Amino acid sequence: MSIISFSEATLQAMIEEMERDSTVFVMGEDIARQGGIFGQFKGLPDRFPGRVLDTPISETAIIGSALGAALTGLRPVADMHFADFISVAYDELVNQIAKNRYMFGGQADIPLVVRAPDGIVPGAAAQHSQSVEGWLMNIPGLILVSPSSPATAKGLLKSAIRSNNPVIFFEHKLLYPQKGEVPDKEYLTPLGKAEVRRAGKDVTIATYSIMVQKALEAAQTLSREGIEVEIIDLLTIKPFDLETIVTSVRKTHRCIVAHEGVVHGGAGAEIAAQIQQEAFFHLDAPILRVGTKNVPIPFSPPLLEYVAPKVADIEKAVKQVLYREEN
Amino acid sequence: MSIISFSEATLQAMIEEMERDSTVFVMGEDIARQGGIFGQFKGLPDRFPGRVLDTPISETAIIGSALGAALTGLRPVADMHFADFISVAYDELVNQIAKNRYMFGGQADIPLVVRAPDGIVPGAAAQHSQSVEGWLMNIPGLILVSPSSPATAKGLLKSAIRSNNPVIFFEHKLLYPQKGEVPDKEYLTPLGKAEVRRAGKDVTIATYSIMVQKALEAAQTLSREGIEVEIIDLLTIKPFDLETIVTSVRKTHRCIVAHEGVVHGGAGAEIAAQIQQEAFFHLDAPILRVGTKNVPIPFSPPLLEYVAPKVADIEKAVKQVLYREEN
Amino acid sequence: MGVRIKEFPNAFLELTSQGKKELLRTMIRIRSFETRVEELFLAKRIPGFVHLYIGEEAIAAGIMANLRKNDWITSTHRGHGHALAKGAQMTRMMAELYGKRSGYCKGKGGSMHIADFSVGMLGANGVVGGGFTIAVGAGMTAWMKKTDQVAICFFGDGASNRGTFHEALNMAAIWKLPVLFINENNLYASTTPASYGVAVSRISDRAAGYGIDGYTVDGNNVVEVYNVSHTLIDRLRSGKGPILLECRTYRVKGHYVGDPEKYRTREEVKNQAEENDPIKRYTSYLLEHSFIQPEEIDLLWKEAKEEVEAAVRYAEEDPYPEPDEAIQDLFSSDQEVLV
Amino acid sequence: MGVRIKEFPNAFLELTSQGKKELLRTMIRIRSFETRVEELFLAKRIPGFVHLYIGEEAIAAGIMANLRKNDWITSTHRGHGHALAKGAQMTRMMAELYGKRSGYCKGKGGSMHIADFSVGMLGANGVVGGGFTIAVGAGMTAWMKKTDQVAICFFGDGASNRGTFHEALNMAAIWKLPVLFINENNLYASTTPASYGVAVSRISDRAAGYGIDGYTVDGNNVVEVYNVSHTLIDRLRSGKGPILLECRTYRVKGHYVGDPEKYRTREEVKNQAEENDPIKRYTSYLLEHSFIQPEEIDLLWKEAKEEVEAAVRYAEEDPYPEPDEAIQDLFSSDQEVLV
Ligand SMILES: Cc1ncc(C[n+]2csc(CCOP(=O)(O)OP(=O)(O)O)c2C)c(N)n1
Ligand SMILES: Cc1ncc(C[n+]2csc(CCOP(=O)(O)OP(=O)(O)O)c2C)c(N)n1
Ligand SMILES: [Mg+2]
Ligand SMILES: [Mg+2]
Repeated sequence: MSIISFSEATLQAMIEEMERDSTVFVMGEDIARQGGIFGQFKGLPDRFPGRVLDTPISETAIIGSALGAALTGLRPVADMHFADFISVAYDELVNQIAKNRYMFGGQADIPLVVRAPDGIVPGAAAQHSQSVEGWLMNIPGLILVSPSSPATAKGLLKSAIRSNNPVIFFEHKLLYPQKGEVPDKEYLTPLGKAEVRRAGKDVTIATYSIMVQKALEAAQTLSREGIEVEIIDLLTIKPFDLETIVTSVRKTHRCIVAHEGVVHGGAGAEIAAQIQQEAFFHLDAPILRVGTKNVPIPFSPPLLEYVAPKVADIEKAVKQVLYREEN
Repeated sequence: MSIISFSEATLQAMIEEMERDSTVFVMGEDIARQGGIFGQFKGLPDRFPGRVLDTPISETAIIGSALGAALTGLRPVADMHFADFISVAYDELVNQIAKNRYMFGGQADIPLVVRAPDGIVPGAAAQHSQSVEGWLMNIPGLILVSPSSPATAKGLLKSAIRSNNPVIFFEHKLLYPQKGEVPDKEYLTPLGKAEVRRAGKDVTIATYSIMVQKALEAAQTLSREGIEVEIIDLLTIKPFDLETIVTSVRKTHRCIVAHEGVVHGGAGAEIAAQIQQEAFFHLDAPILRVGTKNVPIPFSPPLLEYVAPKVADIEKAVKQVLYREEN
Repeated sequence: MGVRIKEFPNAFLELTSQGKKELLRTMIRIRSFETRVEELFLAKRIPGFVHLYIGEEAIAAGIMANLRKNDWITSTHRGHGHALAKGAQMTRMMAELYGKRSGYCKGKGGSMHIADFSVGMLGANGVVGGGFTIAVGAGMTAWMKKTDQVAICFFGDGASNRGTFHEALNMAAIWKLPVLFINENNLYASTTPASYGVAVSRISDRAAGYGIDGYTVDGNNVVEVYNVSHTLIDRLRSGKGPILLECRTYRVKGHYVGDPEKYRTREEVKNQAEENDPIKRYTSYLLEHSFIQPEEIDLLWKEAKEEVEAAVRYAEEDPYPEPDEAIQDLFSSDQEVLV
Repeated sequence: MGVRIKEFPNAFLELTSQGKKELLRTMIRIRSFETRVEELFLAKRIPGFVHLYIGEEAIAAGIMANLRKNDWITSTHRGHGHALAKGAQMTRMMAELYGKRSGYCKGKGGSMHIADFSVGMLGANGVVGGGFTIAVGAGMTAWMKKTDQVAICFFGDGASNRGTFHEALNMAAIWKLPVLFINENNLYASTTPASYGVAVSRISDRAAGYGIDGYTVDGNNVVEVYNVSHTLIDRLRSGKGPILLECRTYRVKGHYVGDPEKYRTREEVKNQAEENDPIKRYTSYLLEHSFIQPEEIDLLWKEAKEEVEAAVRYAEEDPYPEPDEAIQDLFSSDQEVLV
């Protein structure tokens, strides 16, 4: 095990996969000359000359050409700079990439990865703070992934690059500098499988990305009050690992879904809808969702604090499903 | 009352609102020279010279300029040709239009309507058949509307045009030629309010657009078997009228959400998630969702038949929540 | 109409007599296919929407005659001609139009989504302007793998107003990718005349925005299309970067089969169909120069008709896919588990 | 750098001595504001990201001197200079940068989202290239209401590669909308040199794709910017359609405050800051022609400094918004019920 940052973990994944397969390349805005705004591409251009490409500010062309390259023999990794700008290439993602294989009767695989730094950074405001997986939950043909730690970031990015299907890889901007243990030996983290981060008997918390940490924090406080939550780190948001969640809910009979994105129409809606369907008779309380309030992300600190999901919100929701509300 | 088609009903709404307010205008591809592919703009250009504009194939500019026009004193109605192409103007919708008012502290209203013909037409395949409200459920700042009949189409379109907020107006392509009664006197159908289309005590069906008809059809068959469903026509999908649904569920204790869009991550996910939260103790069965299977819309008739939601699917779901499955 | 371009040698004259005939054969095959498809659509044998390439055959024929099997093309909603000229089989195309099982897309695509990756035909596209960036990606593959393959992107006058046009041409230009952007300017985008919707009178002038060369040719003159694209494709292969080629043509049929066509006069259409038909023009030219005999021409039409009829029989007899095949093909088999 | 354009009269010379001073005042106010903002950001008084307009002041000053209050502008992520020149108040701008309650956006926007609709400043934009089509829409309003208002769209060299550029210019061109597209070519898009990312060496050449006029001026020469835009804005008001004007300039500071700037040499930046500073250049010019006295210049700097300090005090003292104001302002009050 080594202790490295999330950013370095993704860099290791890139290096290993680019060494392994010469058809893997990466393109995006401002990644080569300065190594990426979060340092996630530092040194990569020197190591792989001609395979780390700075692009113009043309997200549509970045994502669209990634499709063309994937169809003709390369394995592109396209960096979106900020996940918010997926909006600009939305047609390419949902009407081209997601549909290409199906629409053409399975003629070609589409081995491409879109890396999308997402999430709230204080002060980044409405157009640079979004978690946008909720924009893509309704799109058959896309795989959505969101690691929570250096170890999962590395293992999932490697799996994403090796996948012959299009993967959108969300990486929370605040996670980049965070450090954690990563195995020294090569490993892959499987797509589509959740991991139980904490065992507990009282309430299941299905979550992902940076919210895993908030859930773990909440768990500590709650534990002191005698409440033991089970935390499931989904890792893959679409298709998510319903089985692992339901197994847990069968035990806890209560469930919360927590993510940083806006609650209304967020990934949590689908997750909750499926859980209630699969585990209806095991539930002793409604499934509650924790996420950003239903407005764009505001700039000013007190406003942001008000709308963003907090550890306390998780604690509150847990108590609510346990009918232990204080007020 | 007069009997007119859905298409004519929207045309009447346009005429009345354009007569009432000289700042209302409409732009889109191929709407002026030939009256719109579904005849929904027939005669309008002659009636309002200079206020019905054919545009280039530039959806991004159509939606973006609608925002600019709305901010500076006009009330644009922008036609999307096919709802599928909302993808092309997604950034303008989600990062500009939806956020503008909030992000700038409420400085300006955004009175604009995007008309988006949606839904399955046999043979139109993956890129011309989508119901895309699921792409927009996660976007605070947008109002999503979807009428089910000529009368609601007219009343809602008028309300949408008068609204000072951005409204995406989905109109199912197969509804255009359908006829129905429309009041002769002027009227508005309120945004945000559902209508109960059929009273019933056994199962609540929350639905909208063309699926209202399929639900009504299913209701007939089911009624013969002694099952009385209550059908709620949402009309506004976001924000939807939770109260009306929950009132019904308190009575029926069972609920189905039906829409034509893809089930996974569709509007039904949010609707189901909220219902289970609000009406948990009233539910005797899990909420089931009926919609398109989780693939793009295929071309060939038997394939389409297999993936699209049918009357029989609604009947089956109703029986499932009543635990009266045959198999 | 169209600009005669002096710098292009008359490559056509170097073609064998067989090569000269092949150009005609391709055009006749497309015309015969499309004419029959129109009938079949009107007879309700083919569902969905159909956009015919009638009157524009010289472009696909002239360009594709200069391509290799492993070169790539991206196509449009009006893609039958591109597919046929690139080497797709009529049988499997017709089966796809019918929504049958051995269609190119196993019935999942239909007319607007025909693709044959095995001959480098990367797909028709229901999204106007959806092909630009895909072609750029194919060009990237040639560039990064250092092959001399080229990518050809077909697009309409209407499509030239999509933002994707701009981003694609800029990106191809900065990396000098081997992409030839072929504008099929048939003067209309559905009901909208190019003279109204396209701010510039020659679409090839848009090349100036990317520091690349742009040319306009008479797209109904297959010899000119062949000659010019011959030179341009050679230039692409030598790594000189992307080029924009506008081919002026005319859509003789409605935008789609069933179009009421209120936006233009019958006379305009009739004149074009009579005076500017690319097959008539090429046929006269070939006869004039004795490059072909009248009987050979008749034979080409006869063979094409037979091929089309065989394709129709094939499609008629081919079974529909099984309903539950509808949930296949979304994901690569290595992850079918993820569906 | 920059192309001298003969056809433009020297409108500047017709300016009153006050007018000539106003240009300088605007530049000095922007510079003073930005310099202070940089300090405040580094001192962590201002959260978020900040993109400074230092070195590019001549463009905003020169253009805006030709505008009326009811003309519109759309801005970029680098929008402070545009806002100030269009007439926004320094106090409310500074309050917004602080996230305070009387900021222009009540603290919801911050630096990247400053807007002042009351003076026609339709907003900075965090999405590069997001302003093109908004400006077109404003132009549509003038066109449809038959007023002689104009819309000015500011955008960077990097933004000129967005598809929105293309769609907006084409649409403005076909309807002859009164929109002036001002390219602020500061040679870099974040870390990416324009010489790499923009396929054409003069961005104004992109005008050729839309059949409109394109010009390039020295954007650090406020007199030239003023003169040329004076004529162009007159042309817009007379209904002759959109124009593209490229102003060559240089971003003296990092892309954002804190940028490590590894993509260029310190020398390059130093040379530019010394030799090509628009304020220095204009000051010398004014002094040379005795259009201004040295004391007046000192006074302008002094006044600007005072204004900035007053704004800082205002912002510091202004309260933060109440937390629950965070759920206001999404919808127009007629439908607050819908939130
Ligand atoms: C993005 C998008 N917008 C609109 C349409 C609807 N549409 C289909 S074909 C067409 C006209 C295309 O014109 P052009 O590019 O000139 O090609 P042509 O049909 O003339 O071959 C339109 C508007 C579409 N399919 N995709
Ligand atoms: C659509 C989009 N892509 C990428 C970014 C990230 N970004 C912010 S500013 C910038 C560079 C902009 O360059 P330019 O247009 O030249 O303006 P300048 O910063 O030089 O004033 C980039 C890439 C963004 N904000 N929006
Ligand atoms: Mg055309
Ligand atoms: Mg720049």
